[in-house]
Amino acid sequence: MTRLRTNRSLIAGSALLLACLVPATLTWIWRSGRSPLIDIAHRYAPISFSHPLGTDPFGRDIASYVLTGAFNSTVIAVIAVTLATVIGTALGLVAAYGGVRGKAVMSTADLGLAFPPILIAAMLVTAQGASATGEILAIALFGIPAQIRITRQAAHSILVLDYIAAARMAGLNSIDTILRHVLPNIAPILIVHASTSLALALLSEAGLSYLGLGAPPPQPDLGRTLASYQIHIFDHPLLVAIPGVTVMVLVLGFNLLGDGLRDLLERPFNRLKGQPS
Amino acid sequence: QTRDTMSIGVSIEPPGLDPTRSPSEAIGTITYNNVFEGLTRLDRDGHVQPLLARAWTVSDEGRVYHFTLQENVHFHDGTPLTCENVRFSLLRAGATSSTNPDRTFFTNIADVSCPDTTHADITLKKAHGSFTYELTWNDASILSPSSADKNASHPIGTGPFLFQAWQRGDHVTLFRNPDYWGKAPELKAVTFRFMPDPLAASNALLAGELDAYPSFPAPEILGRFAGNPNLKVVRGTFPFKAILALNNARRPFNDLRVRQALAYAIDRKALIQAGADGDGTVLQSHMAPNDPDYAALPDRYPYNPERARELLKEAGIKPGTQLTLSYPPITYARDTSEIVAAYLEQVGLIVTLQPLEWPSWLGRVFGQGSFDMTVIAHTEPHDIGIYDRDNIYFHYKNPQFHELFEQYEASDNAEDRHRLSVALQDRLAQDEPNVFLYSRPRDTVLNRRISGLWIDQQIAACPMADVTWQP
Amino acid sequence: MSHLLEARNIQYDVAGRGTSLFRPQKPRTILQDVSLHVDRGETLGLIGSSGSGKSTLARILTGLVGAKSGLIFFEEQDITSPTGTARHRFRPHIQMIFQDPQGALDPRQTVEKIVAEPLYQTGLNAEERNRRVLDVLADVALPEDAISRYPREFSGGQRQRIAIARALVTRPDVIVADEAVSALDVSTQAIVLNLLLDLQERHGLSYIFVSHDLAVIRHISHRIAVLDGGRIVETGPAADVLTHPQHPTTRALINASL
Amino acid sequence: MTSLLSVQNLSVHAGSTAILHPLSFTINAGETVAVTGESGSGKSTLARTLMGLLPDGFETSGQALFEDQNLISLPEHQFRSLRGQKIAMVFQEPMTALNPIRRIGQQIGDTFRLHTAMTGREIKEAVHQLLDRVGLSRAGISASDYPHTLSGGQRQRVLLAIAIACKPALLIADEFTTALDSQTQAEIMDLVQDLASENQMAILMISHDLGLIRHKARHVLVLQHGTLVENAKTETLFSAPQHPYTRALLSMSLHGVNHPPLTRLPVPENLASGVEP
Amino acid sequence: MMTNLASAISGRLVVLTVASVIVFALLNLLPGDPATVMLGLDASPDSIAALHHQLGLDVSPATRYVRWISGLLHGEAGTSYAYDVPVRGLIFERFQSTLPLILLATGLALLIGLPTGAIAATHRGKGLDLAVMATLQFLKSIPDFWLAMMMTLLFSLTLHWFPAGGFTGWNAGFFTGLRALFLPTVALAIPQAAITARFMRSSLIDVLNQDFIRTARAQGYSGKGVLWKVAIPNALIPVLTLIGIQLPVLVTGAIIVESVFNIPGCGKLLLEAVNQRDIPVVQNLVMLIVAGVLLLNLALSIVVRWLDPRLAGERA
Ligand SMILES: Nc1ncnc2c1ncn2[C@@H]1O[C@H](COP(=O)(O)OP(=O)(O)OP(=O)(O)O)[C@@H](O)[C@H]1O
Ligand SMILES: Nc1ncnc2c1ncn2[C@@H]1O[C@H](COP(=O)(O)OP(=O)(O)OP(=O)(O)O)[C@@H](O)[C@H]1O
Ligand SMILES: [Mg+2]
Ligand SMILES: [Mg+2]
Repeated sequence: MTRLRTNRSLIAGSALLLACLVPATLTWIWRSGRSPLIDIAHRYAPISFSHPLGTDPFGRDIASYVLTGAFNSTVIAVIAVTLATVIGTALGLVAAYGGVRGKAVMSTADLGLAFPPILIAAMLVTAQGASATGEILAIALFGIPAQIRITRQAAHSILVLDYIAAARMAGLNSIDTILRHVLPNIAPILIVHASTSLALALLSEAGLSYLGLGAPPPQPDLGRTLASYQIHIFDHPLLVAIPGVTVMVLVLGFNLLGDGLRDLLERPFNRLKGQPS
Repeated sequence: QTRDTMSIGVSIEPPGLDPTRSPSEAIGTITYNNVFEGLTRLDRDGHVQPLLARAWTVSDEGRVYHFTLQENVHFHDGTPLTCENVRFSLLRAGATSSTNPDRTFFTNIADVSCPDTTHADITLKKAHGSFTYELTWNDASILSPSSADKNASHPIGTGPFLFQAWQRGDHVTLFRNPDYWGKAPELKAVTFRFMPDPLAASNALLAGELDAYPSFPAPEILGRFAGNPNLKVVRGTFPFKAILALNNARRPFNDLRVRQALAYAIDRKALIQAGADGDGTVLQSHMAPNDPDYAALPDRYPYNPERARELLKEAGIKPGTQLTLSYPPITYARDTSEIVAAYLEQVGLIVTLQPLEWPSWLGRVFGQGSFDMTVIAHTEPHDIGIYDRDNIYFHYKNPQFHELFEQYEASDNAEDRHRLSVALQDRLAQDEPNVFLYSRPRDTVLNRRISGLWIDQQIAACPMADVTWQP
Repeated sequence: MSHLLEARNIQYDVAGRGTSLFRPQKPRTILQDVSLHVDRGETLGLIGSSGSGKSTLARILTGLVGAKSGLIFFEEQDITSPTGTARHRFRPHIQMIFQDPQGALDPRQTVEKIVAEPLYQTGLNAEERNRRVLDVLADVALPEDAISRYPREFSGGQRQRIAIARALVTRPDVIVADEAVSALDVSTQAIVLNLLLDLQERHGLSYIFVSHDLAVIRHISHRIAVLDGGRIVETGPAADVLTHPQHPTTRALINASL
Repeated sequence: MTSLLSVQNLSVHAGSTAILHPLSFTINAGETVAVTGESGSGKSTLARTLMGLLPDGFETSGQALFEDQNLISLPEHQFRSLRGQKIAMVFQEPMTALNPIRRIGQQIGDTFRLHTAMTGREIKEAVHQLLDRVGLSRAGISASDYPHTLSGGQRQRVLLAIAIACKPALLIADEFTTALDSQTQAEIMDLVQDLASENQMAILMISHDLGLIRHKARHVLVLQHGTLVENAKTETLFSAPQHPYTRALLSMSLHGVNHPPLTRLPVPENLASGVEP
Repeated sequence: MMTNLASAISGRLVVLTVASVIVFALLNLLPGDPATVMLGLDASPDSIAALHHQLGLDVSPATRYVRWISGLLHGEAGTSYAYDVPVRGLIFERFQSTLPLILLATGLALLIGLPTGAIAATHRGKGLDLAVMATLQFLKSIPDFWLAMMMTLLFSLTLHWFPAGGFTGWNAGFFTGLRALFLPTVALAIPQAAITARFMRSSLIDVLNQDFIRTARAQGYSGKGVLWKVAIPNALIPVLTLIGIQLPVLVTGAIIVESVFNIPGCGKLLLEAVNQRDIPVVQNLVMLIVAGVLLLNLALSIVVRWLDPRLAGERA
């Protein structure tokens, strides 16, 4: 029964993501990464064959605008999470080994956790101007402390096990031990965390760009799209509904994928207790 | 029964309420002729009228002004108005330590002398034809030395309304001045509520939480008020001039052909479609249609991308040239920039959009003049003179324009001034230092029973003394 | 007289645990002035009540933990520092078997990888390594096809044998076994004990064998050391210690045993 | 003499796999019965069946008559009043069987609170006596200590105190001395035996320590792969084991037979591979 | 020798000090001069210099930093450039909406999240659990600002149950204030409730699988008794820790929701102050938020420590 549910989460998550990201990527490739054309003469065009969802106040095709936005938002989230995962994991492993360096890392993580991501974003954006880089940095800077904590906790529970002692007896140095024993054994946790982080990162991305702290136009992204369409909530409710639902579908997809992966990857081996779901 | 309070929506919260410290339009909206009064005032048609100065004469070839002050005027804290207040206020505005936004204007005042408490004689360094016009500005308000330094948080003037409270982030409340020297206002209290989000503002209007919203910022949702029995939308004018400012000191904008090409490349009617929902005027020069001196010049640069490409080719600009378009954080600037970028892309230019928030825009673009292109609307009335400034951010310099402007400034004959003003506009239209985009009307949403509210904007102001509820 | 492995005056402290937010912490002495040795082909049984410091001592001897003071020698060479070059050089000669066969094997590695791990430092080529692994698996009576399987596919006894294979693959001289058979049921326990005895006979291995099961200790030890409260309170030939215990702790332990 | 517990054809299934094949035995008041067998043979399952604490998905059939009540079909609310009062159990794992966030005194006191109308003060007094009784007061352990500050043997004694608080008629002890040194083990056994003789308490003792069984049990049950292969009086079993598995067990045990030190133990051919089901 | 509490507090003070340096440095790196921002387009260099002097911007950054910190130590947070009123009063005024918003949202999230998670855990694997989990997963995926927009659309514009935005303070009456904060609170609380519920569920399932649950059952506890007296207190420990980690996320959510609902709270103040280079407001507000988060974290870890005796001795 649990197996069935496992597969359900995984299947539903992947299906949602595929349904969203495949057309998004195709649109992106088809338009070679450019924003859909502005065509003032055809603003608010109704639903038609060439505009499956109609056009927006600038005459852009809503479908391809939102899909390109979905692609861009996802790319930003993926880069940010990759950064956070790589840096956070490395630092988390240092922290797990303890010592002065480990303590320093943990204090830094505490500091990072005390700064809400929006503060980082607001400051970076004012300093740098709105840019994708600033946004990625803000999301990653918030993700790193969390990643450090997760990694440290996970690595810690591996490092006390006797096979780590055995590896030391075998003469492995700490880097080899990490590469051969710690990382493979905490990988499922990291993978699951990465997919839930992706969901969170997408939400942050949408929130930041909604506030105007995200990447600048003309490249569409979901939060800014929502912000600029929100005024039409009465006269053209679809304009607000479509990007909102797209964010939700993507986030839900990553969340479900995370659930599914957790069951798939963690079940056969010892599950570490106390991992957040 | 008739109501005696009113709440007015404004789109931005002022940074303090002291007009001598900040040029923010929001300060004017709240305080101009409500809390503060100057020697003169602008009426709703844009004409100069006496206010604290009952009358005046000019002597010494326009260099000395003799003002007679209103009597029995008291500041809200009870101090009586005397010539000393005029002297204090005007000299303070021009002092070296002054933070007045228009300090250069006040430095032209050589001295203010007080023959008695109700007369003030102002001596200028240089004759200035529009002196009494500029005295109508909010930053020329007459203040009391005892309260001047605290005006930002607790403004005290001589106006018909007393400052009552400021819930920061939400509203400012003004209360009727029971001891007002002039005609007492009918409204007992006026609340200015800060509602930057047009959607929230429209909700509040529909819900009756707001009675009026002058200068409603989103023409695209005015349709929501159409069927409402309580509300109406009134269309007025204001000196709104949206331009695509170009850095004339930088290549390739120092080449007239390039500037012309940009003008040809942009379909300005489409911009009005998107930016003002179709209702606006394509500008040919730096003057809004509501200006008495406005000249309806011929459209020199109708939309013609072919011609634009040719001109660019002539100027040696290769397709794929990269340009940066910076813009401040306002809806019209963002939307217009995005569309302009799309049009320029069609003639082979690649435009990077650079959103800046106000401080950066002011610092980088306006202050240092370091930018390629920027979209901005100038909303000051009658400001063609900025094209003659030395340090103007778009770095326009033209001897012919300068000469014309000198003549214009020196002249005090109304006809000559008009003729010269048209010539100035035409000069700019030929030079196209910036691409003049469009002007748009000013929409006020208000309760049908309100009367007396300013519909046209002559100056950033919302005088409430004459506003009443009709039964 | 030279011993194969010798520990002299080992002392070990830990930072004690404060019991509340407000109370300060005080250090605890776990081992005090512990000296012991083992010779080639000999088994030293280490007994003592729960918490007396047996596991800690085992970890210090194998260089997993550094002692606070004291010295450790392997064939007269000082290998006290757990990170020193001498310790590194002699690592392959001193191996350990852990109590819990489950936790001692990386669940994500095949038996081959697990067993070959100590060989990567030895400079053997892949073929030689493979040969050694197969040899040692045969030694511990595991089938050849075990090499490509994962620990979870084995029973507790088999897992313990995998762990022993790993300890043996470098052809060590001393094996420190910490409660190596305590977690096993009687039949599995017997199989593992037989294996240890076999290997000692064939390769002249030495064991330091930690256990609280006196029957097991009696069965496998030549000499016995008794640890109590972090001190060695008695050592001697197995038969002597078990039949004529001198120290009250030893006596109590033996009397209580059935 | 009527038996305290009479088990008839008791079997346990988890889904389609049989964990315990139908088995029958009886325990009289005051009697100690030992259960032995290799790991995974179903010993703990038997104990948990008698406690009515099998995990979800386990099905039982047969009969287990305890003081005229059939434990197999007893409704939960009736069973609840038996547990802790009439039937008590000490679990296999001392390290994890205590609630980490409550003081040991409170946990012992709970047994009284659940089954008697004693006042707080009486309970406090009783807890104190119990701690004395299991030898914890002597070791400086008080009712206000938390489990994590206790050693394994000490925790086991707390568990025992919880179990015997209400002087149950049947005590089920699952390998409760495995992790202890011989001295502590002996103390605990003595205590349990005293209780048994004082209160006519019956003990179902699960162990693979044949030495212990030989000395303490009146009767022995031998389980193999869920089947009761031998059910005999202790003397009979050790002198004349019937089943080949029992014989194999005895031959290998270091406790039963006096094997000469440093010699191989005889391992029956069918067990030599060490492969477990 | 230092006690644990002292070291926990001093550790956080160090973090706070580092944070203050970072905030100060970042603000000083920002382009755009506060004086230019305030005086606007036509300001003369003289006026700007005058204002610089007035604002105390004409001294070195190090001096300014020292002035700021020593001011703070004397309980003096300076004067807002933009509003020309003491920063302390300004922030205090804004906290009247932000603090209730965060507290109410946290309370609501716990009130919904904990029981939901507990119910799902006790019915794990059953239909109810699956339904609850699916719903939570769904709620967790809604962007809070979008939820806020949708709720305004439904509850204030269509049904007219609640005001569409704004918050006029508590003077207008407690219930008026509460009504104004209702929708923002719900928008903020729902995703948090979903996160809390999912975490509570997995934590409780973990605990229910522990051996000591069996001990309690064998002792005679009923299923319900075990749940309330044994399982839930244990399960709450990691949930409280999670709440500590989620705090910054909650603060971010509050800032966004304030902006959607046009509530004059700290979030709006902060974003505006950044835009106006109102440095005294930004630096003090950021420090206050960071200090608040740290303080709440410390409080939570003390509570956790009080709940969980095993942690005594570890760094708080
Ligand atoms: N890191 C540590 N911090 C605090 N105390 C420790 C630490 N490591 C070990 N101890 C303590 O040191 C003592 C000895 O521990 P050790 O594990 O060596 O005992 P042992 O003799 O192996 O006991 P057992 O038979 O129960 O395995 C114990 O009291 C233990 O609590
Ligand atoms: N939840 C479960 N689902 C399915 N099978 C189970 C479950 N729990 C235990 N088993 C199986 O039931 C059998 C008996 O287990 P049990 O714990 O009773 O053995 P045991 O005799 O107590 O072993 P040990 O000596 O290792 O404690 C084992 O084969 C085990 O794999
Ligand atoms: Mg040990
Ligand atoms: Mg068992």
